[in-house]
Amino acid sequence: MDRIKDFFSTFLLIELLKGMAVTGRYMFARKITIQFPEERTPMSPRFRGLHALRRYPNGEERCIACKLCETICPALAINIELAQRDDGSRRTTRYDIDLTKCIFCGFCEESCPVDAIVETRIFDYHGESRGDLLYTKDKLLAVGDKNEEQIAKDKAADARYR
Amino acid sequence: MANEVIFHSIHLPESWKLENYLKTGGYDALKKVIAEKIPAEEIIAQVKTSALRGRGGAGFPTGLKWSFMPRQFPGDKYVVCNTDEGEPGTFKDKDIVRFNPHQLIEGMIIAGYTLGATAGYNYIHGEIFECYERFEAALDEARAANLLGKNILGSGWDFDIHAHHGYGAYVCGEETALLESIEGKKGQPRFKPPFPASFGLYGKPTTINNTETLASIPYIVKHGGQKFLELGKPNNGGTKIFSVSGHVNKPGNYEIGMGTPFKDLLEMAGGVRDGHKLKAVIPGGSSVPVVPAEIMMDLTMDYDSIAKAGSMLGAGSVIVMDETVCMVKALERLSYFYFEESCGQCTPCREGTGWLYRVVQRIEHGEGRQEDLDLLDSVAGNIMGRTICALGDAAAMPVQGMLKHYRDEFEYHSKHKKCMVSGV
Amino acid sequence: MLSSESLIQIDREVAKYPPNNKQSAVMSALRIAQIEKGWLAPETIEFVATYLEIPAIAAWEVATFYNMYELKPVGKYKLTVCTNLPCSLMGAQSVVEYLQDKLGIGFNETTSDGKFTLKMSECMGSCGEGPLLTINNHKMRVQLTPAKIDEILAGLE
Amino acid sequence: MANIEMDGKALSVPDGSTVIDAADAAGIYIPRFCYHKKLSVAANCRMCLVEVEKAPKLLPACATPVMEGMKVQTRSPKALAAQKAVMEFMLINHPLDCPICDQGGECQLQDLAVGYGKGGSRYQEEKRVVLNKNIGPLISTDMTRCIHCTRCVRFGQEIGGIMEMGQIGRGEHSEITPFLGHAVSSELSGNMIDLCPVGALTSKPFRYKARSWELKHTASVAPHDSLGSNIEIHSKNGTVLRVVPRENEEINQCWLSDRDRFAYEGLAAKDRLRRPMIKQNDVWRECDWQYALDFAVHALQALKEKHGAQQVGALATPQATVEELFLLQKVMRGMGSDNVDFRLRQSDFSADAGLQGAPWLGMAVAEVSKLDSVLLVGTNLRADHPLLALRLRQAAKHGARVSLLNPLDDDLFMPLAAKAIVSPAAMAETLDQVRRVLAGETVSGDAQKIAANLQQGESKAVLLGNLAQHHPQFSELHSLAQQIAAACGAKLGFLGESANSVGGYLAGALPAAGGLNAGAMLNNAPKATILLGVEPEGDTYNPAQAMAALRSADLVVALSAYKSPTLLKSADVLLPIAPFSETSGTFVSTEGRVQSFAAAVKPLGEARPAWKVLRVLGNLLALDGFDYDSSEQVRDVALTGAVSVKLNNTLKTLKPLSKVTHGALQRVGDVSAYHADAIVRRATSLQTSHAAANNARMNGALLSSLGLCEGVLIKVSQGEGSAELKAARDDKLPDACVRVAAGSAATATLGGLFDEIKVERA
Repeated sequence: MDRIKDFFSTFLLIELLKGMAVTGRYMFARKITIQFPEERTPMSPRFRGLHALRRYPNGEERCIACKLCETICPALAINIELAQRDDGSRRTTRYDIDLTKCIFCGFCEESCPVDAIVETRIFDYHGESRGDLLYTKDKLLAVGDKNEEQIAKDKAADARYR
Repeated sequence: MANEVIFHSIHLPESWKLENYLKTGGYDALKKVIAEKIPAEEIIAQVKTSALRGRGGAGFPTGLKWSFMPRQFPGDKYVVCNTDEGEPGTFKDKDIVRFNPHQLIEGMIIAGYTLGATAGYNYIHGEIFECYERFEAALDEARAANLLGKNILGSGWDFDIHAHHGYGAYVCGEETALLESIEGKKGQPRFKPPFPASFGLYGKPTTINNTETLASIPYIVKHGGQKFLELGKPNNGGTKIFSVSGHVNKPGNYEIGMGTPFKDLLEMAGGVRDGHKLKAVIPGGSSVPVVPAEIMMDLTMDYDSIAKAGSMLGAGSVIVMDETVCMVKALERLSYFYFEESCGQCTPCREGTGWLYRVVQRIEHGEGRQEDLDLLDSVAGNIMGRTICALGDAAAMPVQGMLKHYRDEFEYHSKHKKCMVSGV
Repeated sequence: MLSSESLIQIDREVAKYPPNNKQSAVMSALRIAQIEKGWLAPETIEFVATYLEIPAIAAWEVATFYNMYELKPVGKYKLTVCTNLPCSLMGAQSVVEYLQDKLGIGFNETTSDGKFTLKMSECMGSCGEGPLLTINNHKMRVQLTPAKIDEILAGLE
Repeated sequence: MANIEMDGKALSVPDGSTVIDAADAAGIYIPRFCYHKKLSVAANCRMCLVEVEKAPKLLPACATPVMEGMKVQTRSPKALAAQKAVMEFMLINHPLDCPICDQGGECQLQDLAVGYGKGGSRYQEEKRVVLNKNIGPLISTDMTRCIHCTRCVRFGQEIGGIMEMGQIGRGEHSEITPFLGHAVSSELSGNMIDLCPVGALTSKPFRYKARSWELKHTASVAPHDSLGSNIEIHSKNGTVLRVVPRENEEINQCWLSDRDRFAYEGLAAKDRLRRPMIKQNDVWRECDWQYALDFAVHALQALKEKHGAQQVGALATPQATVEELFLLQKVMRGMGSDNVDFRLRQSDFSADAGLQGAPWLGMAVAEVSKLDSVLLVGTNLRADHPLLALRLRQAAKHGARVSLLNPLDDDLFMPLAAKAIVSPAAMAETLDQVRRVLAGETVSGDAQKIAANLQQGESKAVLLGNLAQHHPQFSELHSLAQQIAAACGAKLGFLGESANSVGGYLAGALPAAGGLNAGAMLNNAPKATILLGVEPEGDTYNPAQAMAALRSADLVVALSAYKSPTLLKSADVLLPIAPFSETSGTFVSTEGRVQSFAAAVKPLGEARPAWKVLRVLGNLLALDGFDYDSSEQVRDVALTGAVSVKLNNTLKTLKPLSKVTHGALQRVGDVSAYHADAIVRRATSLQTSHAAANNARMNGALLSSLGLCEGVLIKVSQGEGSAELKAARDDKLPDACVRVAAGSAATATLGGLFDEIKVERA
């Protein structure tokens, strides 16, 4: 019985018409496609994209070289070297994140006692060579400097859940 | 019965002079001991009979303490007198040294004789330096009269006493801190055991007694323990000097029998200052819990009675407060005292006293929070019983006592940001 | 560093204690040094320590532990007022206010002529006679009233 | 033994032990901060409060002795509540700056806060801030973190022998500090870093270098003195970042001297030799191993052909491993020469013939703590043997009589029963007086007292220190000490100078058949000389002479970890070898303990372990028996049989006392502690500590008779060489003696350690 049913459905192009109906419906429905990169979808303040190192408003870098992020990093993507700066404070002399290793778990951000390392909303970064994806301290600070406003806003939005 | 044992000569001019002391029968007890060669066991037995309890605050039976001293232990042994009176409200020892130093010296010599000591030290509170000087002068008098030093009264027995002064540290009133201080160190209490009886001054067996305790000894030796006991009541033998300060008309020292009702003592001190009524009494110096007036008026002044009311007789230092006193402010001052005087050795006291003070201060200044009272109670409880010496307890007890009886005042402060008593 | 009179006094204090316990005299020695010098400079403390054959830090511990030692220069007369509870109940606060007004200084301050320093202290063990103060640690004046304070100050030259 | 019950477990513990001891033995952990097994009990942190049945209050486990039938609850609700309360108090004023604290990860407070702390603080007031103190180049302070456990204070009083830290002030205002402006000067100060349970005292050289958990730990043995202190080398990425003690009750207990702790900085010195170098036409150039070795081997063989095997010799540092010393002597003997030695600072070898074994401590290190009476002869004890000094201090505390016969009188921080401070020239004479007293004669003065002290007690020792061993009359001192020891029933011992002072003998790295000893070779070097880790300017008795001798040699092949300026002047081939941290090897300590260790990190650059270099050298020289695959194989051959039978301090023949003549002024040339060997000379932090300062010390009388005053620059000269130093006054020095410490660059131009010296105003 079923086979006869199938035969007629196919023969009378019923599936096709059904499909066309869907197509037709969406033809007149409101579009949800966006024009990336000019347009972007909404994002959570917790989005875990490209890393950044932040500074305090007075320009002092936040990172105190405590190495918790390096320690917690499950992918061993972070590499820190530290030394005492001339003013006696504890600072990194090297802070590298190998983005080819990073799994964007966000542990580094979570472990940071001074909110220095953060993951921004940026996900569309690229590099032309493998080395470009090794983010050094300067690069990370630059990302932070450029996006501080957004980072601060996101941190504030998420603060009460932390 | 008043001024029977120690202040018997206080009315005389220059009662502190040796000649005047001798006139009132001074050094008779010592002479008796030396002449009759009374055995040490006999003296200790008399002291035990007298039910004399340590007058410094803890109230430990003196006879028992003396019996702990390893008399036969070879080498140096010491008798130390504790005249380091720095507890707010306490000022009896000052008057003993000031008006009757020789009775103390006599008591110390007898103690030295009984305990087999080689030397005695009297540690005198630094702030009453004039008393230190007077005591040194009295020692010189006694030495000149061969009552002290080599071959005392021809007995062939050597014993000398020296004065050592404090210089502004309340905690040195604690006996082991006092020993440390005599050794020339910071007055930080030692952990016990070992007790001074086995490891005291310079690591040698040492007995430490309060000034009043030692000054009572000549009387006991002279008149027998039984007579002393009868001045007071059982287990609370003898007379006791009560130091009354605060809102009374005649603050001062009153030597009365143990077990005298508080009412009578207050009357002797001239009653609460005119036009005011009694609010509360701290019956044993600042370290003991406060007792509200209505409870206090029914108590007698002895160790057991006060203990039943949830406080302590301590050194018999009665601080009288009338209705104008804001308990928060009073506690703030006391908490500051303990914060300031903590020796800094052990953690709960070093950190806790500052914490208590700051919270009370906050409440007093109208910045108290709802949870502060529980916090205070909890912090005080956390200090209690966890420190090396009693200073931690001493800091915690006033807090807990005040919160117990006057919680409403504290709550009012926190809630209304002003004082319930003064209204500001 | 210290005068011979002071050293004689220190020796007398040392003699009070058993041999090899010179350290016991450190409190007296520091007091004697303070009387001579007015206050205890680190060098003074070090001198006393050397004199008593103890480590300098041990003497410094003592000097900082007991609060009648002055580790900074003070005026010619140091007035120390007890402000503890019994004294406060008996009017210490008004005494303090009177003194502060009269001298124009607060606690731990010295008058501009270097004559008076005002200090606050804890219990001096004389509560029955409060309010009270000490002059240069060793002279106590009791049952203070404004009139009596005037008299005391006038007597200090 | 007392039977107690703890947390329901029945325990039997020795009488007199404390509750915390019993708990530790039973594996029950009671939290603590102020308690330390080697320090007196303070009971001030109150963290170890436990509940004891029938006790009205909780008792501190550290201060409560066990009593028969005691029932202890360490984790009852009451005890836990107290421990948590104390932890809260501990933390209210602690800055909680763990992320920037070097102690983080190995911090007792941090660890216990996890167990006993709360997530948040109820303390909302301002926290206490305490200013940091500058206490010298070795210890960094963050005093706000201090929890006032007073371990550092007690360490000074009880272990270091001098109270340097104290707790000033009182109550909340109390702080731990040294006396105003003083740096901590103890040679054991680094132990305070270990003792500090928080991050208040941390290592300054290690400050902000790494996190504790990143470090690779390698067990090793300290090479800077002969004690064989057990250490742990902490390294990261092939760099040694710090050294900490490894507990060994029989040797260093839990302590470590500053020299052993901080010398590691010298391992990364700028002048480390990374590649082989050869000098051709007076120009140094780097080359590869093949070339350098070929060059060395050909030159050696050529010189041997030309001048005979007698003109080939080798000198080694006593800091070299047993394997290295063994292979070195094997190379020499393979080439037919007996000229090999490692006793570089010894000047009198005349007792060699009478030696019956390797001179050693004469007893186990642990026995030193239990001596009743001891005579120290010629030693700068605290500088040369810091931990032996500690043990003697412990002995002295328990009543041991320590006597000293010495040309210098630095405070040993222990009571001395008797001492004779005499010029080096008079040492043998004074020692002979002691001998004569013991033989029944009567003499006047200090010798009498020393002898009297030696006659008392059960367990006794006569110990000869470095100064005695370097002394020009060493064999006489040795003979006399032997007689004294025999006369009073004491053990005779030598405080070995360097890591392998005993091992060198066992490895046979000294002439056995009439070959040249170190003194001879450094006086007149063989035409072809091999140096193993030797820096002639600092390691020898007479540096000026040594350098001249080496410069006159035709070929000097130096195996060295450093490109030192003098080697560049005197050597022809420099072969980079690995210091102890980069090679496996063995040290035989002064008590005869054989301790092998593995490399902590890889050799720097192209440096190679010296035993491998010597093996290859043996192969290239076509010598037999150089087919070792591992240092263990070498060790097993080098140290066959029991070590104990090879140790012997007794001379077969005694050397009689000779009359000595000496010039107007004699040098007292102790070796400055922080210039004792090539590594420590390059440890920068130690070099800035006051102990490294170098000046010419003499007593006031000599100073004024020379018309000098303290602090002026003077010229001291010995023979051709001279040096400019500051004059310093030390009234404890004997007359006519000028103390100029050796080992540093400033005194490298001078002559013999105990020879005549001239002083004039610069």
